[in-house]
Amino acid sequence: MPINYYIFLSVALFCIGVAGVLTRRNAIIIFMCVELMLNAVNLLLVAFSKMHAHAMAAVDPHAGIDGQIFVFFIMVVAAAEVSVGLAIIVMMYRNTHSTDVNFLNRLKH
Amino acid sequence: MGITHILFWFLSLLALISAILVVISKNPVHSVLWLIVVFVAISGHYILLNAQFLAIVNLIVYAGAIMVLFLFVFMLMNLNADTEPQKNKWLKIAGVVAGGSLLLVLVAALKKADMKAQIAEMNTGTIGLIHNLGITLFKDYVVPFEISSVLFLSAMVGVVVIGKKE
Amino acid sequence: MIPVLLILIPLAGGLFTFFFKDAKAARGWSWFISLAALAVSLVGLSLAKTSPLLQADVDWLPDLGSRFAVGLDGLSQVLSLLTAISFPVIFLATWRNEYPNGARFYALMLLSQAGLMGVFLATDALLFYFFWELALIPIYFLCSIWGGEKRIAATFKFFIYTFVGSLLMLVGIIILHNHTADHSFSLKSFYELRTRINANEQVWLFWLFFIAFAIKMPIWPLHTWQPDTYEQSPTATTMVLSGIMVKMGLFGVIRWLAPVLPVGTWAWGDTASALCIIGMIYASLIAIQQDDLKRLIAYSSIAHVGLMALAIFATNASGMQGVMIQMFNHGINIIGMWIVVDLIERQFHTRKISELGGLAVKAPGLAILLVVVALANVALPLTNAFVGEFLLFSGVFSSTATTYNVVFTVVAGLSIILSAVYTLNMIQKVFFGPVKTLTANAKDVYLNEKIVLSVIVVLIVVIGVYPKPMLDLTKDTVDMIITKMNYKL
Amino acid sequence: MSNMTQLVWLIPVLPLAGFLLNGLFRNYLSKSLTGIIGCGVLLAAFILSLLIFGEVRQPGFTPVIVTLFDFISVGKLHIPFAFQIDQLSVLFLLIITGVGFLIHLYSTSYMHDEEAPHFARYFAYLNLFVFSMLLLVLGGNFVILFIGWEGVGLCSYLLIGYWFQNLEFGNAAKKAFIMNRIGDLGFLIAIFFMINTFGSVTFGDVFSHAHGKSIGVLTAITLLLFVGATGKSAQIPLYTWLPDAMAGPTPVSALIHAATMVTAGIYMIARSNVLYTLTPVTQTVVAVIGVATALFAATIALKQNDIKKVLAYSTVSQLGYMFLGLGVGAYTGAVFHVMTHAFFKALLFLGAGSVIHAMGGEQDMRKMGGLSKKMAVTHATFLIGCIAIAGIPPFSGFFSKDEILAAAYAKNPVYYVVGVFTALLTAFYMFRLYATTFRGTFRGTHDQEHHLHESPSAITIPLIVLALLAAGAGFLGIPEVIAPNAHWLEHFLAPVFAGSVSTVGETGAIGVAGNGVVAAAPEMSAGTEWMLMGISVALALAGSLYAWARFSRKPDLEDATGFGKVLANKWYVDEFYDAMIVKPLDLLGKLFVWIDRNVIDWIVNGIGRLVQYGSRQIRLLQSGQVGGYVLLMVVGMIVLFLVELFVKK
Amino acid sequence: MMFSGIFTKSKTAVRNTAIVGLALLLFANCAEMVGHHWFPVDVHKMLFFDTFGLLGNAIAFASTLLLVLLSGRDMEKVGVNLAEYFALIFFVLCGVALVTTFNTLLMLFLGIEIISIPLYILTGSDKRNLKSNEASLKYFLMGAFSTGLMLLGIAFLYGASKNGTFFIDDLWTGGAGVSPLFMSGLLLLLVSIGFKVSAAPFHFWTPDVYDGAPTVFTSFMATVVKVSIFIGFVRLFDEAFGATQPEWQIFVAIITAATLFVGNLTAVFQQSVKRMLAYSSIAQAGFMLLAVLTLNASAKEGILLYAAAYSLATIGIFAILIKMKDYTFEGFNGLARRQPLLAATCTIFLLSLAGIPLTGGFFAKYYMLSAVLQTGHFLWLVIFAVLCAAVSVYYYFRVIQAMYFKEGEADTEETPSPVFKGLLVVTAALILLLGVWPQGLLGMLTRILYTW
Repeated sequence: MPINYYIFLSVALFCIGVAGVLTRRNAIIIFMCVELMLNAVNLLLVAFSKMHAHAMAAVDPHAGIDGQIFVFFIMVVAAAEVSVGLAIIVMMYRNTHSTDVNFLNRLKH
Repeated sequence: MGITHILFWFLSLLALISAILVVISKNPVHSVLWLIVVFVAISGHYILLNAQFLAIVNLIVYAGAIMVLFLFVFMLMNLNADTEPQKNKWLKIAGVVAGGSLLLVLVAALKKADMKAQIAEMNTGTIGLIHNLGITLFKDYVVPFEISSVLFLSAMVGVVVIGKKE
Repeated sequence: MIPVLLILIPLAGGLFTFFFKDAKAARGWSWFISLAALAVSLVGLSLAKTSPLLQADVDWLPDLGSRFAVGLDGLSQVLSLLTAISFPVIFLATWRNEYPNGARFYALMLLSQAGLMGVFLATDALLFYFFWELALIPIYFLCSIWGGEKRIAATFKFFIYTFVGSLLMLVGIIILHNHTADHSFSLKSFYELRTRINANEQVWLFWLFFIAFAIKMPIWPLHTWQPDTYEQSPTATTMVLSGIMVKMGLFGVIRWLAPVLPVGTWAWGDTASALCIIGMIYASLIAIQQDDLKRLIAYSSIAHVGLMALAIFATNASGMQGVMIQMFNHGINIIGMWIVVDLIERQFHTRKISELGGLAVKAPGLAILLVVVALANVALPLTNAFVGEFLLFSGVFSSTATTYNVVFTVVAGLSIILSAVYTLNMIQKVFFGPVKTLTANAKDVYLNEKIVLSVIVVLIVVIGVYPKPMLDLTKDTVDMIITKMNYKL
Repeated sequence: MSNMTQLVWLIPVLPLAGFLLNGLFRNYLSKSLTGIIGCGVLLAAFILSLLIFGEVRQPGFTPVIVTLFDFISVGKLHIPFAFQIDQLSVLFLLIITGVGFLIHLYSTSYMHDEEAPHFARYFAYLNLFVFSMLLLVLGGNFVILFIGWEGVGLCSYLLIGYWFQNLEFGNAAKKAFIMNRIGDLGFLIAIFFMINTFGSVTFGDVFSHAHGKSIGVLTAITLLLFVGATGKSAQIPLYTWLPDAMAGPTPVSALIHAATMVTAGIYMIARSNVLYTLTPVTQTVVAVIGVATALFAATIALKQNDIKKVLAYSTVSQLGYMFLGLGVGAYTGAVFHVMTHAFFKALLFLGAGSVIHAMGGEQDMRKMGGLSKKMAVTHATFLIGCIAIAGIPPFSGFFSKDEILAAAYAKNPVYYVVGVFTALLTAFYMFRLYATTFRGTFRGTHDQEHHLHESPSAITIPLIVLALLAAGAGFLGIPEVIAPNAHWLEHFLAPVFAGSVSTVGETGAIGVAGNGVVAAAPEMSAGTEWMLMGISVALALAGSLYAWARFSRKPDLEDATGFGKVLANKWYVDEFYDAMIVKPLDLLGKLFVWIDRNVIDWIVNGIGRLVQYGSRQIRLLQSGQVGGYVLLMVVGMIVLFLVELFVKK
Repeated sequence: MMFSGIFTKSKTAVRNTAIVGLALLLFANCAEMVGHHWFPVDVHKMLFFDTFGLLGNAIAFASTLLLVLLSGRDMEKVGVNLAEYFALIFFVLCGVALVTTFNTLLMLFLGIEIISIPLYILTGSDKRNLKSNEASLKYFLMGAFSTGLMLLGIAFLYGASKNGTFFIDDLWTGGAGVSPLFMSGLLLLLVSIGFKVSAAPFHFWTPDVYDGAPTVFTSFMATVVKVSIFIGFVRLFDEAFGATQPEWQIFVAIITAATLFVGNLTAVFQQSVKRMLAYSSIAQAGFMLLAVLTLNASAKEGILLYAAAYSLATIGIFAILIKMKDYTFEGFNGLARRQPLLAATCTIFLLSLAGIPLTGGFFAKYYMLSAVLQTGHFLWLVIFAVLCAAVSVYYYFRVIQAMYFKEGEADTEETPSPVFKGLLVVTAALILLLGVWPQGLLGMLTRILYTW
C-alpha cells in the first residue's frame, strides 16, 4: 500500500483533531481531540516503520522497529497526560461548576 | 484489489467519518463513543500493518482504560448535550477553516514528496511481534523505559497533589 | 598608569562616598577626590608625550579581542583636563546647595566623572562603549532624583533617546570589529579599517555612529531632549551635562568616526555640515526668544556645538585644532554661565529673565564676572573662545572637503551676530536697567563663588591671550587625525 | 636710540595697567587718585609716543616690527602677536594718546559728580579703550588689528551704557555693539580670505604679494574689509548706531565717537591702501558710499535740535568725506582730515559738554541761547571749532577738506559737486548750532540761568589746547599751489603710501606723484585748483554767515514740518531697519520656537506615543480565550507553511 | 531524594534535603564536565553528555539551587504539599537533564513531557485560587496540543530519514535538497519547541500562565525551564538541522522578529510587574532565538552566557517581587526609601535585563548581536532587535522610577531576612562579575566550544 495513503489519512485525522480543538468549548472534548491527533500520529509512525522495514528488509530485519517503540512511548505519555489532565479538569470543575474554556478569561491582556 | 485493500479503505473511511462525528456530535458521551470507534479502526490498521502488539495495546490502553476514564469523568460531571455550551458561530467557522487550510497546506507540502515508490508492507514482517519489540525495548530502549517510569511517578505525585484534600 | 588613576580615583572615591552618612562630610571628601584627580591629570600634562606612564594596556577579554586599553594623547589630554578641572569647580561652586541625602548625590557625581574619564581615555572600542553608557547612568539618576518638577519625564526621554543612539553605535562597533584584521577592538586596528571597508559600506556605517554622536552633541534635529533636560536637572548636573558630556559626541566623531570611516565622512560631510549650520541659526534665533536663563544657555550651547561639529567636517588642521581648543573653552565658559545662573536661582528662586533686572547695582562683583564670561561666550578677542572660533571659522572657510565652504562660513558667521544679540540681551535684562523689587536686596557673590568664577575668568583670559600651550598640546593628534581623514579609496 | 621702538609695547601696556588698577581697586581708590592714575598713564604713553615719533621722523626710517610672542600658529599659518611702527601708526599714536590725555583730563572734572567706584569704573573703561585703540593702530597684522577693532567696540559698548540703570542707554549700547558686529563679520571673513590667498595676515606679506593675485579675490577682500569699516566708522548702511551712541557721557563721545574709534575704518583702509589701489571697483564703492554718507548725514543734521545729535551727524558726514578721500586715492588727504577732524570735532564735543555741564544736563538747543556772555572761553573755542569744520581758511578744516575735494574733482567732478554742496550744508548747520546756542537770548528756566557759569580749568584747558590745534593743524599740509613742497604730512607719510605710488601708472589713480608732491592730478592746472578753493570757501562763508545771521535773530523753535519733518526724523531709517530686519527675525525666532515644540519635539514624543498605542492594541490579541490562542497558533503555523511553499526560494 | 521528600513531614528538613540534593546534583554535573564519570550508565547513545549540554545543566541546577535558597520559604505559602512541590521540581530537573543532553528525538520528547507534566501541576498548585486553576488548565490544553504537533513533526522526520531512525545526527543524511517531508517535520518541531520557549505567535500561554501560577513557580518556569529548553533547542537545530541551515533560517528570523515585537511592545502597557516580567521573558526569548538563528560558536557561548545572566537576574527580581504585597508598579513606589538594598539589587537585575553595560545582560545581548552580525546577513533583524531593546528600557525603568523617584506609602512589602539580603547581594555581585569580567565563564566556554 503506497505510503502516501497513510500519510494523507493520518494528516486528515490530525487536522480533524485540530479542527475539533478549535471548534469545541468543552475542555474534555478538546482534550479528546488532542488524543485523536496523537493517534493519527501513531498510525503514521507505524506506517513509516513498516515502510522502512520494507525498504531495508534486505539489510536489517529489525529495521523500522524504532517507530513502533516510539508509538509505545507515545501511548505511555498519553496515558500519563490523561491522568494529569483529567485531574486538572476535575479540579477546575470543582471550583467553577463548568468545563467551558470560555469561562477561562480572568487572565488576559 | 485484494481483501487488504478493501479493508484498508473501509477502515480509513470509518476512521475519518467517526473522527468527524467525534468533533460535531453535540452530546459529549456520543463523542466518546465515536472516538472509541476511531481507535478501533486504527487498531484495525495496525493489524493490517501486522503490528499486533500495538493493536492490542491500543485497544486496551486507549479504547479501554483511557476512554473509560473519560466516560467516568463525564458521568461524574453528568454533562450531556444541553450542558454543552454553544461556541459563537464565527469562531466555529474560523476553527473549521483553519483546520481545513492546515490540512491543505500540509497536503500541499507533502504532495511534492515523491513517495509513490515507497511501500508500507502489509501483513508481513516480524518487527511488530511482541517478541522482537520486547527484546529491543529492554535492550536498546531500557533507558527511556526507566525514564518513562519517572514520568509516571511524576504524574502520580501530581495527581496526588491536586486530588488531595487540604 | 596616569589614565588608570584618572578613572580609578573618582570611581573608588565615588563608591566610597555612598557610605557617608553626613552630606557635608561627603561634600568635602568628594571635593578632595576631584582635586586629587586634577592633580593626577596635571602630572599627566607635565609628562613627555612619549612617556610610557601615559598608556596602560591590560588583558581584559582576549576571547572577544578586547583589552582594557587607555591612553592619553593630545585629544584626551585636553578633555580629561577639562573633566578634571570642571568637577572641583562644580563642587566648589555649588558648595552651598543643599541636597536631600547628599552623600549619594556626590557619589553619583564622582561616578559620572569616572565614566566621562573612561570615555575620553579609552583606546578600545568596547571599553569606550562601556564607559559611554556608564557616564549616562549616574547622570540619569542625578537628574531624576534631584531635578525639577518635570524631571522624571524629561530625563527619561533623554535616557531613552541617547540609549537608542548608543545601541546603534554598538551595532556599528561590532560590525567594524568583525572587519578588523585581528578581530580586536583596539583603536589601532580600527584605524586600519579605512582600507579594509569599501566605500558604499562606509557610507551607511557612518550613520550608525553619527546618529549616536549627533544625539549626544546634540545636532539639529535630534536636539529636543536637551533644553528640557538642562532645565529640569540640578544645576551641578547641568554643568556636567553641558560642560563635558556634550563633548562626548564631538570626541566620538573625532576619535572613532572620522578617522575610522573617512570615506563615509567625506560622503556625508556636506549633509552633516548643513545640519550643523541649520542648528546654529535655528538655535540662536530660539535663544533670542527664551525668557528662561537655563533654556537660553541650552540653546546657545546647541549653536556653539554646532559650529565645532561643522569644523570637524572641514577636514583641515586649523578647523580640527579649533575644535580641540574650543571643546575645552566651551566647557569652561558654559560652566561659568551655569554658575551664575545657579547663584541667581538660589537667591531669587527664579530663572525668568523678565523678572530680574538691575543686579549690577547690588551685585557688581557678580555682574563683572558674568560680563567677562558672557563676552567669552560671544567670542570676543582676547577671550579663549575667540581663538577657538577664529580657528574654527578659518578652518571651515579654507575647507577643501566641501565646495560650499564660503556659503557655510557666511551663514554660520551670522550666528556670531546672533550670539551677540541674545547674550547682550541677557546681560542687559538681568544686570542692567533699574532695580526691581525682587532684586532690591540682592547679595553679591560669596567667597567660594568668587574664587571659582575668578579661576574661570583667569582661564578665559590666559588661554585667550596665550593659547600656544594648548595648541601645541593637541598639534600631533590633530595632524594624525587629519592625515587619516584625508585618506581616499 | 633705536631701542626706543623696542619699548613700544609699553604704550598699550600703560593704559592696560591703568585699567587693571582702576578696575580691581575701584572700591578702595579715592577719586583724585583714580584721576591721577587714569591721566598719568595716558600722559606717559603720550610722551613715549613723542619719543618714538622723534625716532620715526628721522629720514630713512624703515618700519619696525616688534614681535612679542607667537599668538596662534596652526600648520603653515603663523599669527605673531606683533606691533608695527611706521609713520602712519605713529601719527595715530600721537592723536590717540594726545587727544586721549586731554579728554581724560577733561573727564576728571566732567564726571566729578559720580561716586568713587563708578568714577573709577569710568576711567577703567576709558583706559581699556585707549589700550584697545592702541592695539588697533600698532597691530602688525590684521588679526591683532582685529583684536583692537573688537576691543574698541566693546569699550564703546561699555561706555555708552555707562549709566546702565537707564534702559535707553543700554539699548543704544547694544545697538552699537551689534551693528559693529555685523561689520566685524565682514572683516573676519576678509581675514579668512587673506589666509586662504596669502597664507598670512601680516601686513608686510599681504601687501608685498598683493600684485598678481586675482583682482576678483582682492576685490572681495577689500569690499569685506570695507564692510567692517562701514560698521566701525558709521557709514551707510551701518551708521545709525553713532547718533544713538550719544547716550554716553560727552567726553566719551568726544574721544570715541569723534576723535579716535570711528576713524579706525579710515586707518585700516589707509593701512591696506595697496590692496585698494589695486581694486578700482572697490575704490568707486568706497568713494560713492563716502560721499553719499556725507550728504545724507548733513541733511539730517540740518534739523536736529539736540546739540550732541547735530555733532554726531556732522561726525558721520565728516567721516563720509574721509572715505571719499580714500575712495579717490587721496590717502594722505584722508589721514590729514582724520587728524584735523580729531582736533576740531573733539573740541566741539568738549565745548558742547561744557555747555551741557553748565546747563545742568540740558541738551536741547532750543532751551539755550545767548551763552556767549556767560561762558567766554567755551564760546570762543567753540566758535573756532565751527570755523574749522566749516572749512574757512586758514583754519585746519579748510586744508584737509580742500585736499580731498581737489582729489575728488580730479577723479570725477560729480564727487566734487556733491562734496562742495555738503560743505555748504556743513557750514550752515554748524553755524545754526553755534547761533542757536551762543547768540540771541537765553531761553532756559530761571534756576538754569542762575546756575550758568564758566566751567573749571580742567575743562577749559583742554578746550584751549584743542582750539589752538584746530586752528593751526592745517599748516601741516599746505597745498602745492599755495606753497611748493610745504606739504609736510605728505612727505612724512610718503613711505606708507609708496606701495600705491608704484601703481599710479597702471591704474591711473590719483595717488602721490614720484617726488612725493601731492598730485592734484598733473592735468589739473593751478588755475582750476584756485578756482575750486574759491568755490568751496565762498560757499562755506555764505552758508555760515547766512545761518549766523538768521538763527541769531530767530532760531526755529517750533517742530519741523513737511520735508523738514522727514529730516528731523532722520529719513525714518531706524524705522525702516526695524521693519525690514529686526521684526522679521523676531517673527522667525517665534516660528522656530513653535516648530521646536510642535513639530520636532512632537515627532519625538509621537514615537513614544505610537509605541504605547501599539502596545494597547496588540495586547488585545491576548484575549484570554484558549480557542483564540490555539487559532492564532494554527494561523501562524499556516503562515510558516505558506512561506515554505510560495515565498522561500 | 524525592522519596525523602515524600516521606518526611518537617518542612525545613525537606527544604534542606532539597538544597543538599541540588548541591550534590550540581557537583556531580560539574564533575561530569571535567571528566569524572561517577555513575557510568550505558545509555545506548540515547543521551550524549557533551560539555554544551552539561553546562546547560549546570546553569539550570545552579539557578534552581539559587531559587530554592532565595524563595524556598515562600513555597510554603503556596500550599501544604511542600514535599511534593520539591519532588515535582526534581522531576522537572530530570527532564531538564534529558532535554539538554538528548541524542534522539525520543529523549527530547520524553524530556519535554517530563518537564511539562509536573509544570501543569505546579501551575495549578494553588488550588483555591481560580487564576491558578485557569492558568493550569490553559497551559495543559495548549501544551497537549503542541505535543501533538511535535509528535507529528517527529513522525515526518522519521519518515523522511533514510533508514528509519530517531538519532538526531542521522536524521539528515545529505543528498540534493531537502525532502518536503523533512521540511514539514522541521517546521512542526520548530513550532512546538517555539511554543515551549514562548516564541511568537506561539507565546499566548505565557503571560496567562506566568501570571496565574504561584510566583515561586513562575520564577522557576521563566528561568530554569525556559533556559534548558533553549539549550535543547540549539542542540537539536545544531545537530539535526545544522547542515540544512539556509533552508530554515528565514523561518527562525520571522519568528524572532515577531517575538521581539510582541514581547517588548505588549510589556509596555502592563500594569502588573509580574505580568510585565512575563512579557519581558518573551522578549528575552526573542533575543535568545538569535542564537538559534545563527548557531555559530559565539552563538553557543552566547546562549549559555545569556542563560546564566538572564536566570540570575530574573530569579532575583522574582524573589524581590514575592516580598511585595502589591504586584503593580505602584507597589514599588518609594522602595528605595524603605529598603535601599532591595531597591539597589533590583536595579542591578533590571539593568541586566535591559542589557546595560557593567551587567551580565550586556554581554549576553552583545554575543547575540555579534553572532548574527558575523553571518553578514539579517542586519535588519539586528537593528530591529536593538530598537526593541530600547523599548524594553521603557518598561524596565518604570520599576526603577517607581522605586527611586516616587513617594510610596509605608511597608508594601514584608521585611526580608538578612540571609535573603545577603543572597541577593551575592546574586547581584555575580551579575556584575559577569558584566565586568565575563572571562571566567567565557574563557572556559570558548576553550571548550572551539574544540567541540
